[in-house]
Amino acid sequence: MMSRRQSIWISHLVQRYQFGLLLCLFVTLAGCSEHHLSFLDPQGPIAAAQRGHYWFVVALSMVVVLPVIVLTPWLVWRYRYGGTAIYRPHWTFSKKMEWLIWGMPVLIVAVLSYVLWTATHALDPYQPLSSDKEPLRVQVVGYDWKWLFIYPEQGIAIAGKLMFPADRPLALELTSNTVMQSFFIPALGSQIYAMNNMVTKLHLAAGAPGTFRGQNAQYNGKHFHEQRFTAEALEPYAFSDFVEAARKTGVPMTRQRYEIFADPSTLSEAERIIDNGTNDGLISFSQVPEGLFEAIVDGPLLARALLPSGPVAMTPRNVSAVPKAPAGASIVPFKKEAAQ
Amino acid sequence: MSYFLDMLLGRLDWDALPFWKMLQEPTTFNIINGTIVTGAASMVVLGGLALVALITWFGKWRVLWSDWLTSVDHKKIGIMFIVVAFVMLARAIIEAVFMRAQQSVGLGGGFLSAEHFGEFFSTHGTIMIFFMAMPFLTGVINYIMPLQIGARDLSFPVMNSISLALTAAGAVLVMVSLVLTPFSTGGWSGYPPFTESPYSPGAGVDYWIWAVTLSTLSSTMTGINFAVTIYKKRAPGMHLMRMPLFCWTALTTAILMIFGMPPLTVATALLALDRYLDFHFFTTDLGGNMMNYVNLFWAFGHPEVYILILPAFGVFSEIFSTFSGKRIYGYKTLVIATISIAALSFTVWLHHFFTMGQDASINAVFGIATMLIGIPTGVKIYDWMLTMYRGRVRLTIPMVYAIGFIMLFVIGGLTGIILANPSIDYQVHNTLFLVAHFHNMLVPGMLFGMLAGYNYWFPKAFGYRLNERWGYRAAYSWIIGFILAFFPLYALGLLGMPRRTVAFLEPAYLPWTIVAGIGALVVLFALFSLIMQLGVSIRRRVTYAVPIGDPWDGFSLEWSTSSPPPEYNFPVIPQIASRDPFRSEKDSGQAYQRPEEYGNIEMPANSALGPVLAVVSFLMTFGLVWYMWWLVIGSGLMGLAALVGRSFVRRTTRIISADEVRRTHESWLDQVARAKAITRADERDTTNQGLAASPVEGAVQ
Amino acid sequence: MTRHHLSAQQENERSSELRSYVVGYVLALILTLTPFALVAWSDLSNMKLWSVIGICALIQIVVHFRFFLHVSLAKQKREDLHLILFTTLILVIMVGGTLWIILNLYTRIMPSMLP
Amino acid sequence: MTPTTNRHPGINLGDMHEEASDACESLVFGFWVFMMSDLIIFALLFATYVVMLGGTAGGPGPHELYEMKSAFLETMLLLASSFTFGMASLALKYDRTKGQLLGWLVITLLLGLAFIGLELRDFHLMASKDGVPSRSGFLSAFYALVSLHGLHVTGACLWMLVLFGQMAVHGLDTGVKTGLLRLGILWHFLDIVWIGIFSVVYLGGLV
Ligand code: HEA
Ligand code: HEA
Ligand code: CUA
Ligand SMILES: [Cu+2]
Repeated sequence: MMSRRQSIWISHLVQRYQFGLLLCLFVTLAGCSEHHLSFLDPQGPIAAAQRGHYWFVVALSMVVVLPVIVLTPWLVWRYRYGGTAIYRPHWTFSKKMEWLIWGMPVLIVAVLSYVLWTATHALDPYQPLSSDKEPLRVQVVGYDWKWLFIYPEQGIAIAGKLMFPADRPLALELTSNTVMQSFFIPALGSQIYAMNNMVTKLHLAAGAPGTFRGQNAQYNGKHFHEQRFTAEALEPYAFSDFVEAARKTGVPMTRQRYEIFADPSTLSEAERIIDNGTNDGLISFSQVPEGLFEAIVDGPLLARALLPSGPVAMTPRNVSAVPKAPAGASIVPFKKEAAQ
Repeated sequence: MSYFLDMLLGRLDWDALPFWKMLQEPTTFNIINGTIVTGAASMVVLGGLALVALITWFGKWRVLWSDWLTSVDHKKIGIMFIVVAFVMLARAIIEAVFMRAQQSVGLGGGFLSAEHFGEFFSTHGTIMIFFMAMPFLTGVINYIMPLQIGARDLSFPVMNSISLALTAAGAVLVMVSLVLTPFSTGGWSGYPPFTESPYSPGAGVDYWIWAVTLSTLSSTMTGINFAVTIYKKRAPGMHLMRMPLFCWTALTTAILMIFGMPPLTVATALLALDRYLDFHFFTTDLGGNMMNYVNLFWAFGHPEVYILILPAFGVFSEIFSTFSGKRIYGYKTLVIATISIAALSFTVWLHHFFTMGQDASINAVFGIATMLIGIPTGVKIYDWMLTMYRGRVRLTIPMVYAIGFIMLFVIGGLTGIILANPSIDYQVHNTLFLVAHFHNMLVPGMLFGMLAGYNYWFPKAFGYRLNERWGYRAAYSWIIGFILAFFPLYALGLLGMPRRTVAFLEPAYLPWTIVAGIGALVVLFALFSLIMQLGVSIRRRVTYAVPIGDPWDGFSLEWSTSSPPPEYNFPVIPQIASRDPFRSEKDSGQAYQRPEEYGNIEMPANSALGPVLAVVSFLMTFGLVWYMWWLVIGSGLMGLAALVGRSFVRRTTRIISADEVRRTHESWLDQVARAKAITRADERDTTNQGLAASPVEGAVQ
Repeated sequence: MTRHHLSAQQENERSSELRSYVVGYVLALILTLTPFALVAWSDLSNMKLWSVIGICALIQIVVHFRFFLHVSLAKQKREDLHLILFTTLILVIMVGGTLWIILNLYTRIMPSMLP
Repeated sequence: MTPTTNRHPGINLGDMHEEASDACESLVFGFWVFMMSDLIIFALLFATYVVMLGGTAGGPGPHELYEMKSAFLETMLLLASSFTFGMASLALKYDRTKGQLLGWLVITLLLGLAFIGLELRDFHLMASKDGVPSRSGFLSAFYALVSLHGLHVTGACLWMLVLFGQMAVHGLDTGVKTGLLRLGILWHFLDIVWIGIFSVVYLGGLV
């Protein structure tokens, strides 16, 4: 497996710090966002191992790639027309050369294949991470064009942010309520598809508290580029504070709210209606019934049936502002001109 | 009345007009976008009208019909394929430049609407692959391969014309989608369920399905035609192992077409069944699932990318050998490598969906299979380098492309190897890193290959060389433009920027997208240079003329005929005794011999079936897109009638008399006798009439 | 003016080709009737039945190739054989790969679809 | 042509039909290549069918829908038609008159039409049991596979009619002969695909 030690060793090999700094330089020049964007600036063990593997492959391939880049111009010059180098128009084969040009790539590919095999198994997203702490279970549902994070053990759900304690691994189960999506937090690790009626799994962890950019990476329509979120690794106490707060101040998950949320819209559109327009890029739901995720996986009707009927927004003022979802809206989720 | 209109027009209505939305809701944003699209649409319409007007003005309809459209001559069909590619290319490039322009101002907004951006990457990808790259390479193989194996035409000339017809119909369908909008926003891969009716209800995806289907059918027929020709029509003595490498790549490409296209046919057909007849293959509500689509699409998609690259490899093999004044190094190795690449390409398709959730072992197996392709590819690269080794390298325009190719392609290959590692792919899949990878293969690989081949064989096809100055400008700006336009995308991908993003919020991306935008402008200049090159060359065609037909001191048979070659290619089918037959003839002073006797030559006669089927298949698919069922049925019956009618025709050939052949050939031989042989030093000079000095005179030294 | 115009060699060829069709037909009948009969009347376990069906089908395909399409390893042109073998290879890769991939995906992410 | 090598798959016309035999070498080979490409399409539909077996979505499955008897009859019809087409090929090769050839071809055509009729009856019965393609993924896959085969048989029958027409106009000329040879290959090929269908779809489902 690609152990931590190994990956650090590899990274030294390719001057990890220099590149990291360079990257930071660019990020800073361009007005550093506080979100970590890339696995080259890894914030967790998976991403770190991936970076190690990445540089390892780059470095090893250089053995066969660099000669091409260096020797080609040299050959062109050395054997230029009008030059004086030896000319052998009928020389077309050499056993020695044959060994070299087959042997080198074969060797490199053999080594790469070995590493590939071990790394693929070690970094299999289904593989739980070893840790002395219980992982935090979060269930992720993709909608057009936002994500919902359900915390089954806490009975809450949030959209717009993925909060988790930095000292516990994350065990994610993913599905999509709509078309295929790809859940992706580069600074933490792998992306994986989320698909309707199916459940994929992903295990991630952060090394320390911090915020990381997350997104959908699989095109799903016109607000695709807005389907982003912030992943936040919190200090343990901060996480329990967050859960408390969500339970208290979150809007209760009702059928009506759920339907509004599930309709095609961006997060801020949904937030305006459901969350009283707090405009903090976050909707938190309390009173999320057990088994909501499983119901969503099994079919939209089941999910709806599970949820209690109730008001859409907190105050009657907003209720009137809510457009009536037409009957059958869920069967044709994309109205031709969905909310601008 | 309205019922009648509904029948007549199907679901076509005012909304389909590109400026309709702008008129309904004239916001600035809508006006900008409406204007862009309307401008494009008017260019299509006006361009079409102008073309018709010009042809009428010059009274060329008859010539067009009898010399071109109904012609089944492989050379003319080849040229027409390339013309289609060129027209489509113009559109796809403009879209590419728009995308790059949008992203270089895309921090938090930009000028393009998300829908239009979606249509842009979808049409750009679809056109580049199916209506630029495929017709281009099909055209080149069409023209060159029969000449290289010493044949007079393909095995099935009429089917060849039908292939062209279907591709052309598909291309027209894509063009029409600019005027009667919209096109799909599902990308060139068209993944459901996004492309299913609930999520993409309009005509867009249907345009995509039918355009791609036409292209697929065309390529399947092309593949069959090429493969049979190579197996059955080689000149006597031309064993497989004596074929030029370009023919080997043509053969493997043909085989990939034959076996690689069916999965796409199935995928799009099932998607069409879902959309039209309410089947449930890829919607999850009633027991379908989209994973099988993804699987089928890439079972096509991966062989497809090797369809695109292999002919380019073939071109480069010819070019490296010719311009190094040296026989190709490691012919057998290259053949084996080509075959291995083709075979392996069927075993790796899963690498396009490592992130779907399957077992780690499956990912690893396919990942390793993918990396294996690096071995034969590397061998080819080294073989080309060893061809230059101890040669006499002439840095002509094709050679500049070849050098650019070899150095850039290895970088693309390296990033391919990176992507082949599932655990890394989890990070760069669906990002611009991937986009950079495949443009890195497609532009320096397939496109440079075709451009190099275009510069290399143009004198063969038209009888005069291309202008050098604009040619070099184009080649160098291609290389620089490519680097500027696509290397930043690697960085952006590593920074986690997803592909197909119209706008972004990370300031960190901006410097890179701006550089990429500048690169796109350089590429645009390269395109401009290409057009100038062509224009200047046409004007000076007399000065650049190479009627003798061997401007580069070539190795293979196509250089042994006049430029342009006669319709029947060879007055007498040559007898082949070695690899590089023309080289051997020249070396032994046997070139340009007078044949002992001439015979009548039987050539396939013109046929209107191709153009008829082009019209019919366009109308049929157009009807399908807009639900005009009467049109579908009507044109379907017409097509059937045409095919059945044709099957009753028995006089399908015409005879060119021995006298005529003799007259043409002898007058060319006289020209050869009068022409001045040149050494390679004068190759790029106007004294080059296409006759190479014999090696005894130190032609290459 | 029919048969008596045939040379002896052609007569030979004719009867051998006729034999080929007849033999092929009989073999194909047997290979069809067996699985049908077993499915209809026997009470073998499912697994066994499936294997019998599969084996009979494979043999019957070979029979059709050999006796109806006259494809034989010894007499065929090289390109015909290349083609058939290559097709078989691609078929195995594509069908096998598809089943492997999709069924594995079902077990991991969509158990409801397992047959 | 030496009798020991085949110029192409299917029956070889040999030196009694020199012109047709020469023309066939490329024509039949090309058609055969096309068949192989088509075979990949069928193979992928088979694979699709198998992976969709679980997608009945609560609708009817193989046991409710398939009928062993008609599957058996259809198999027998196709198999017999393959044999009769073989006889037609022999008549084409060795008899110089059209009589026998036409006789065998007409029998083949009738068998083919009977097959199509029976298959349509199957579909009709299935539809009456809610077995329509829009009912479930499983049924979609069933119809795509089986009716594609059916469409091929229909196409083959039409082609035979066209060839009859050509025979009427041109007699038994090279064009007709090469057409018949290719049609023969298609016919046997469809029988091979049907082996897959009755084994995988019908018998496999009815087990
Ligand atoms: C052969 C294929 C091909 C080629 C050549 C190109 C060329 C280019 N492509 Fe593209 N591209 C694709 C295939 C190709 N592309 C595909 C498949 C996609 C994915 C679509 C999807 O997401 O589904 C894509 C997507 C894609 C994107 C979307 C990225 C995203 O997802 O965010 C962008 C964005 O800028 C882009 C840019 C460009 C640019 C600037 C070029 C420039 O290099 C273009 C300039 C090209 C030329 C100027 C052509 C040169 C001229 C000739 C060959 C003619 C000469 C001939 C004669 C004179 C006879 N491409
Ligand atoms: C002409 C087109 C072309 C070519 C030739 C290639 C060649 C290769 N491609 Fe690429 N690829 C595409 C076009 C192409 N690709 C496209 C269009 C897509 C994306 C489509 C989409 O999603 O829209 C894609 C996507 C793609 C993916 C999917 C990534 C993802 O979706 O996440 C992968 C993953 O493995 C991959 C790998 C490779 C590899 C390993 C090669 C190899 O063949 C490369 C081999 C070459 C070398 C390795 C360099 C030369 C060799 C040496 C110098 C010596 C030896 C080297 C070693 C031993 C390492 N490609
Ligand atoms: Cu800023 Cu890392
Ligand atoms: Cu690939």
